Amino acid sequence: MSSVRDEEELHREGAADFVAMDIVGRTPWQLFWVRFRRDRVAFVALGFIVLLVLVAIFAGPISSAFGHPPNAQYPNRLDSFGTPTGPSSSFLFGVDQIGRDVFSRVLYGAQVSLEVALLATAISVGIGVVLGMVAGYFRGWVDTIISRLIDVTLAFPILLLALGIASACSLGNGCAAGLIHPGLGTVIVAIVVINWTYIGRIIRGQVLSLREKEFIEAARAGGARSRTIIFREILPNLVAPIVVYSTLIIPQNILLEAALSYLGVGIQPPRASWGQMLADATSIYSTAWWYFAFPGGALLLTVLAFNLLGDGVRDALDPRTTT
Amino acid sequence: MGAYIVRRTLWAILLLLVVSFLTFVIFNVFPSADPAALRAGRNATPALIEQIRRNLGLSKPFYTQYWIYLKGLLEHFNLGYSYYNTESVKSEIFSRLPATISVTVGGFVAWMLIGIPVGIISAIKPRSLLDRIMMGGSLVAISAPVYFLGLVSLFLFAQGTGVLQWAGAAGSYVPITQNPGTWFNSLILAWLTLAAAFAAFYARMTRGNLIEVMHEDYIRTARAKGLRESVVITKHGLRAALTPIVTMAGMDIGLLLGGAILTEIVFNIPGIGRYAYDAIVNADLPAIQGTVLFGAFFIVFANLVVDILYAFLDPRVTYG
Amino acid sequence: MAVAAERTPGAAVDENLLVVRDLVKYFPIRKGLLQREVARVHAVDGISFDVKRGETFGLVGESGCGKSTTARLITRLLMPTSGSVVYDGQDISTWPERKIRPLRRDVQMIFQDPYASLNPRRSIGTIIGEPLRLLGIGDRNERRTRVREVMERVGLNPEHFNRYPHEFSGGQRQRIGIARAVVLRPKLIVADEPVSALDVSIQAQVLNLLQELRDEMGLTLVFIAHDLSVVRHMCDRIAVMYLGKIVELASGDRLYDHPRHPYTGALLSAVPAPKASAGRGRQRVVLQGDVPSPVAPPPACRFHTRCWKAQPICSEVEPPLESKGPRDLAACHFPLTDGEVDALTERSAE
Amino acid sequence: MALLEIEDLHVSFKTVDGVVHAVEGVSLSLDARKTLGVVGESGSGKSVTAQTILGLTRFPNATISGRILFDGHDLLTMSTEHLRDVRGARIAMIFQDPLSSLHPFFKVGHQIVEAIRAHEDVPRDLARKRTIEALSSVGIPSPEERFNSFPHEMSGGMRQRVMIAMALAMRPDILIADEPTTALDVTVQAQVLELIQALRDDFGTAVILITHDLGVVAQMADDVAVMYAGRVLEQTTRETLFTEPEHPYTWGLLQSIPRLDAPRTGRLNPIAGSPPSLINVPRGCTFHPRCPYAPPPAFETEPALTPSQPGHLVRCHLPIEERKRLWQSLQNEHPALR
Amino acid sequence: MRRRNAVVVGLAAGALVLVAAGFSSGGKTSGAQGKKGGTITMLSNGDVDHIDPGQAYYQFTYAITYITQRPLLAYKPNSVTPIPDLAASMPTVSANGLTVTVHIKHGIKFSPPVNREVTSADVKYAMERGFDSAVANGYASAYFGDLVGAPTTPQNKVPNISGIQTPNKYTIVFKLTKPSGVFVGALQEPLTAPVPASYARKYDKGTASSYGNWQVATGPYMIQNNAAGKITGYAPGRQIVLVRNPNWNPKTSWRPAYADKIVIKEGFDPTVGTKQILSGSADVNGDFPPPAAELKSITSNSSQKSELEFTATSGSRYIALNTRKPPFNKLLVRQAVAYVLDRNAMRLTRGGPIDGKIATHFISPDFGPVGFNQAGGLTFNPFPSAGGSGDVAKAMALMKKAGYKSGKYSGPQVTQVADNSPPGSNTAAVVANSLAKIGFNVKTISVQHAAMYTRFCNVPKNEPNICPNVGWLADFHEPQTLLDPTFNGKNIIPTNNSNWPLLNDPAINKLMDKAELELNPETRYKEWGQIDDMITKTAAAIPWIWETSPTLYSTKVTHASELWNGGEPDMSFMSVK
Repeated sequence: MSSVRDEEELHREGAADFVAMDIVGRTPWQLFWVRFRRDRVAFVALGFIVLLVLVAIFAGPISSAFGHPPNAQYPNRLDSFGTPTGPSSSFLFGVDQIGRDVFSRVLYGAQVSLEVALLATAISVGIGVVLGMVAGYFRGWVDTIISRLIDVTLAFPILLLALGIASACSLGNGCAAGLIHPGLGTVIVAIVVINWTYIGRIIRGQVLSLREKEFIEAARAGGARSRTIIFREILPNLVAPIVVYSTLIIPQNILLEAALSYLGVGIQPPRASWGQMLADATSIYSTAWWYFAFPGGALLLTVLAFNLLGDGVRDALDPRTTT
Repeated sequence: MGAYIVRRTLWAILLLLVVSFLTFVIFNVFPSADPAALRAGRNATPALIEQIRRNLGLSKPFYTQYWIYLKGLLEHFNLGYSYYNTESVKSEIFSRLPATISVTVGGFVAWMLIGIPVGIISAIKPRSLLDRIMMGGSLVAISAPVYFLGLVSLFLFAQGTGVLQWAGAAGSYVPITQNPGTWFNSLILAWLTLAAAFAAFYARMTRGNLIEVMHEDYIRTARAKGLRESVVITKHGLRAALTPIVTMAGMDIGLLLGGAILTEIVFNIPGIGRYAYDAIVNADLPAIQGTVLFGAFFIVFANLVVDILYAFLDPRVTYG
Repeated sequence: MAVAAERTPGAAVDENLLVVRDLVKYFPIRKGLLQREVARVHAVDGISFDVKRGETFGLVGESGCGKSTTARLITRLLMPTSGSVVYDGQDISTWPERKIRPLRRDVQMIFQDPYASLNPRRSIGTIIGEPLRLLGIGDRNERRTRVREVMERVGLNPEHFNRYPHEFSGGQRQRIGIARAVVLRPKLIVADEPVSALDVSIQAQVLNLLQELRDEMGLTLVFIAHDLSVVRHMCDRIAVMYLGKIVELASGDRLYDHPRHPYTGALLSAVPAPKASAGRGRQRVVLQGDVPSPVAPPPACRFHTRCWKAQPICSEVEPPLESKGPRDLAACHFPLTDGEVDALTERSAE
Repeated sequence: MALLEIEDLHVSFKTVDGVVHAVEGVSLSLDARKTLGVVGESGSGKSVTAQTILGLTRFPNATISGRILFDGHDLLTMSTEHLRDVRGARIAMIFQDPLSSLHPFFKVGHQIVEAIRAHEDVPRDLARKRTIEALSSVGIPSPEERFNSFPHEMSGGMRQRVMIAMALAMRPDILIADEPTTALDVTVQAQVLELIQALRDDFGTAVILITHDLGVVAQMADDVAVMYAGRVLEQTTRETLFTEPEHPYTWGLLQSIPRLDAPRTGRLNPIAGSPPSLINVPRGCTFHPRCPYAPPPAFETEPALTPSQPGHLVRCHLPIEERKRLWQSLQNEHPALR
Repeated sequence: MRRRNAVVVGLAAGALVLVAAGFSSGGKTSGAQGKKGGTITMLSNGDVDHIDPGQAYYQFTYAITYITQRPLLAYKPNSVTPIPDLAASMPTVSANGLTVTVHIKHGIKFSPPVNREVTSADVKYAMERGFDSAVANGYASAYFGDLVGAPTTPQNKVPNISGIQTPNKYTIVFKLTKPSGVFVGALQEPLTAPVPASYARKYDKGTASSYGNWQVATGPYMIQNNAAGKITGYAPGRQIVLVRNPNWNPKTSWRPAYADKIVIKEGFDPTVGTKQILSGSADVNGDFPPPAAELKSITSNSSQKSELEFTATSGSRYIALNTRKPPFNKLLVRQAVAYVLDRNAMRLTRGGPIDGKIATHFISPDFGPVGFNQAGGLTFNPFPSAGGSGDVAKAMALMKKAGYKSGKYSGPQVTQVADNSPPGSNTAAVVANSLAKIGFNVKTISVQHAAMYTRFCNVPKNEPNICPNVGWLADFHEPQTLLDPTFNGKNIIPTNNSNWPLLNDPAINKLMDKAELELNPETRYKEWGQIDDMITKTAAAIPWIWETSPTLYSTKVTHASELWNGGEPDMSFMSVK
């Protein structure tokens, strides 16, 4: 079989033989960076995320410069009915229902979102990658077990499952013999239990197709053991999908954390979390718009930025995507 | 094909059994409130609580409890009785199903009607201004959590509380049998809110698929044989581009029929999602078990239906 | 460079480096929840041949005939269902992977697809040097030197050591694949369709390179292709495969001048010659229909469903692969006569 | 007057990496009932040329200039709506990969019926009848049953027959076959080529045959154009091309192929180097970096496609005599070229 | 408190009321003469706890139970004095306090499908089934456990209690093992409402009674049912439909029962519900108070203001300090906490002054002469501070006295377990903030409301240092029902404990044991008032609010009366204008 392809197609794919010779000495990562930098929107999103990270890190100094400590209460900012007052020069985003500075709490909420996003993503990706690779590479009964496990997990109504795990583990000493503590730990566990399956499935599929690639046969023909093949041949090829799907599930994880906190089983008070602020705001939304608008807006922007970044990363890593 | 359906159905049943078992394990190992104490009331003695614990079978080993539960389920399709108010979980779920179906199906119609046309329009002129606006907007919609959108829409539009007083009866569900007009009014915001992220996602999917399909060789063939461009797009392009979307739609609606938890909570809709949430908060194991199983049933069933449907939509899929 | 003389002088040396006997490979088709085996693909269904030291042995056939599976069986990338693969006097057909590994030094493979056979995430220096590293040959610097030498030899710029496969054209990539195969100075190379993905002008370069390396290194080469002219150009002896069976095995020239199996005749006849008189004055045999499915191959002679000379016996008794003339083996009840061959091929028509 | 006249066709595509000059100044003509072979390696622009005839390269990033005259009309300037009447009905096309070229979700019969009804207002059952006839005429056994088959249920050869049936159902004036046998095995290739020949002879359809296989050209074509890097380097009759080729690239191609019809040789004579990037085409003669005979002018200026004798166009700076002499000596060296 | 308090209670929208009983402080009952007919629509956020009157133990449920069932005694609106309902006259108590005799009215009939006259045996059965764990009444053993022959261990069938005797169809005699100050008061509990034994027995079989879904009524209204008796008017969590009981005879009842139909719509967001009542599409709020923001706008609108009424509730909210664990095993430390607590800020988490007075002890103003006044009324305030905002200086002085030199706590972190939803979560946050002023680092574990009790605060061995979200309302107007379960050392039990501070003060215990047996009301109320003060001074539990419960009426209904227990309106006294 010959693989003569028509020129138009080759060029649409952006990596034609003819073109390749003009580009010299670039590693795949350099290529990625060149492409990524062209995507202005993704670049702005990256900027926003960097800013957000800085805000989260320096939430303390910022809030003491422009606001008040996140857990300090200012009952005199509540009227005699206990309803909060709106934005003012000393409380930029107004106060919440017990007189805390919404501005500071939004800043501190960024910490939670980012921590969860990064930790939960890292752990679920880690588990997903390992199990996906094991299943895809060794196939057989290992694959059967892992795949069925994924099937079962996906057969659960996921939010209910997360809610159940989180509410079960949000009891005093946590669950699993105290290994999982209420709050951040619980949220992360709930997210990981659900999310590893997506990564696992994708990685498994990738490995299944990669292991049929001739370069794997070539490695085996060269005398490579399974370990070598997995780590030196397959893993480098998974980096791109791992990065892409990590950036895509980060925003999902942020949303899931917020949803769990919204439902009251997430981050433990008095830590500020955007989801919990939204939940608290629900009962007074018609009078205290600032209380849902600011945390909600922050959540929306953050998720949006991660989504945009994810799109940009995906496009840059996989030039064939059509978005 | 028949054998395939049988096999898949058996697998679906097995899955549900596993799900029910795992639910049982999870909520038995990590119960959040003591159901016997809940049931016993404020002034009850510890002895009464123990007695109730025995009556509810809570003192038996959990596998025995599970076996009893399973027997009831298989023999009488009995999902048990709530620890919380001793109501039949099955009848509770079924009586809430209309509300959930109202939200879900309405949302589904809304997101399909919005998402797919938007996707097609975007795909026809990729990178045009319209495309960019629609895709940018869709990303915003995807990024907005439903409870935030819900609050914003209530704040802006709900009659009584909203700035614009547009959607009446929002926040108070009225069954369609009672008054279709009010039913519609009470759900319109919930539909749109629920549909927003889905519509956006479907728009992006449709657009991506269609653009990809339009680069396929068979589209070139369709053009080469002299078909109108409109036919090429709507018949040859969409037929292939929408097939995977049908699959997704089936799965999504299956997932939501088990309860659109967040939407039902934000808009106070007495559906299964809300019931499930309340059940978890009340540590009402039979209700949790029932709703999880019910949700899982829809997920598994939707998967099954979608797989079979796919055989009709995509002739390349063979089942044996 | 390593040559055959490396062997211990005087030791009794088998003329055959590779002896394949009754080699069978079935791939199960599994279905359902329990992954029951419902059918099997008869990819290779009992083939036997020998490869002599230093010769180039060709395997030719159309897609799905089992030639690539055969390649993977003799390099033991696949485990045969039954039959034996005797390499240098040792039956390696049932060796576990661990035991096979040292053998990789001697037996190497070149792959068809220059895109898929190179790991896109690794620089070509590491790709070519990987077999050295795996077998623990030399230290880092020695390996690097050797890789550069090999790169130079196959016509790659050693400066490109740190570049990635996507920066190379198809022909260059195939050179990388060849460099990887020869860097260990193996005795046997199995080349599976090494040029079929290349343009004609590049194909010739690669074929020449392979020939040169073979001669320099005293390689034994198993060369697999669907293109008859390429196989003939490269090989000393050629086996023609059809649906998992060898239907004819002969020396290159005899096979082309005196095909005995009707399938060989049909193949030869189907190739249009690049000359003005192409197709004129010969009686082309155009086979009817398609190759049957290897899941349920026809009984007895597998070619009988498409053979214009088929008789009832062809669907009842499987013809053995036996001598139909000096040094020619063919599996046919009714081998082609010289007269028929003359009508089929252009050479004789001229 | 020729049936189809391509004049000075230029096609380029804007890509992220730069402008790809896929076709540069190609002029070809096709006479009725004749077969024009266009031969070249990948990236030579042969497929783009073919697809441009039917306006299939009208992408947003494409720039197309020149003229393609068919039946007195310029296909390049024709609106897509008018071009639609030409597509399929007057000029039909078949492609390299018959599996991906047929819509996987529609029955093959339906896909042909659709083609017929796109041009002629015929009732469905009549279109069906014609479809079955067409399927039958391309040698598909039991066409009534096959009408209802999906593409994936057929073998590669059968699919290509379906494509041909679809192309010929409208009795077009021209059939463009773009690498019709590349994806097929050699025995199936023989079947398909024979079929195209038979149909050409029966219906008098002119054929443009795009291929990289000189053997296929030799068997099928009346006239041959050799393309390289978006340009036609040599164009003549089949007879002349194989007996008196004048372009070093053609020589190179002929020398590169191992021959079945000649005794084995030790080594092949490949063309050195690789084809150029279409984004950055070499100055002067595009082939000069790979040409062993390139005279100094070839480094600077691109030669024009000029007749060396009637009906034989060559794009080369070498003097005609020199070319003849070189070809002679090549033939002496390599008997296979004779 | 009539909430099946501790345990049930809502989760969702934050404004769920746990409130209960009390003397209507407003007392501006109108509607002496209402119009017959029409439909009243009540809105609620949550659902009833149990539809079975024998299981019900939640003030919101009682609002329905009292108009569908007739216990022996009941309260008229705005009264803390029980009067006969099913009973023909007030019970007579023998001099030794061991025999209580009640006569019941003639001619009271069960609703369809039973349709027969109510007899004393029906009351006996109703009370006995409360001891069956298939019914598992929450208060049966607490109030009726002193009956002769009352089971001391849970029963798996309806027991025969020898202490309930029915000498004739219309007389019921209770024999007690010891005198009880609360027994007569307890006869107003819905458990005394008759249940037809022969009809109900089949539903009481098994591990959980299903009588609730087949119940028959004796009151003016009944839950809509079908011919077979199956309840059709109850869709849990969504709706309860009450229709007239055709067998109800107005002559036997003091309830006017103006409306023809009462619909309770459930699952309402408090804000939305409030708007609907204001707009007239519903008539009155059920289990939720209008949210603070709404109250704010209503009270500032002169026409709407008059549609709002406030009722005091019969108890207080307090924070419980675990007296068994350091540091709150020290009196001085607890008293420091009592000083530093910003009760004003805590009250703001529930709506500010409109939600009630800052509590200074436990018996609420709702009790008035039956304990509140005796405890010192509004003037008894052992831990005063300006505006109730806490006195940090005093607190620090006490801490110094307790041995913390800086005046600030320096020991290990203390833990509190709180609701994970407002307002409880907010209250807890304020508590943590207050305690921080004297050096406490409070770790808050947030859990669901129910779990807070059943897993933590009600289980002494799991109990944290602080349970900030507890409270207790009286079941009826006897201070014993408020103070005894919650502070008597003998009532500390390993599970379902409601003595949250784990207070076991011999002096207090002794006085309580004495007061329980006291039949003379005057002496009894004085003793309980004294007990209240003693408990307050231990600062083992620190009360911070005597809540009032706001009820909002639509303009379409008469300004109806509030129910005796201060929670919900008595719909049998409301009429459509």
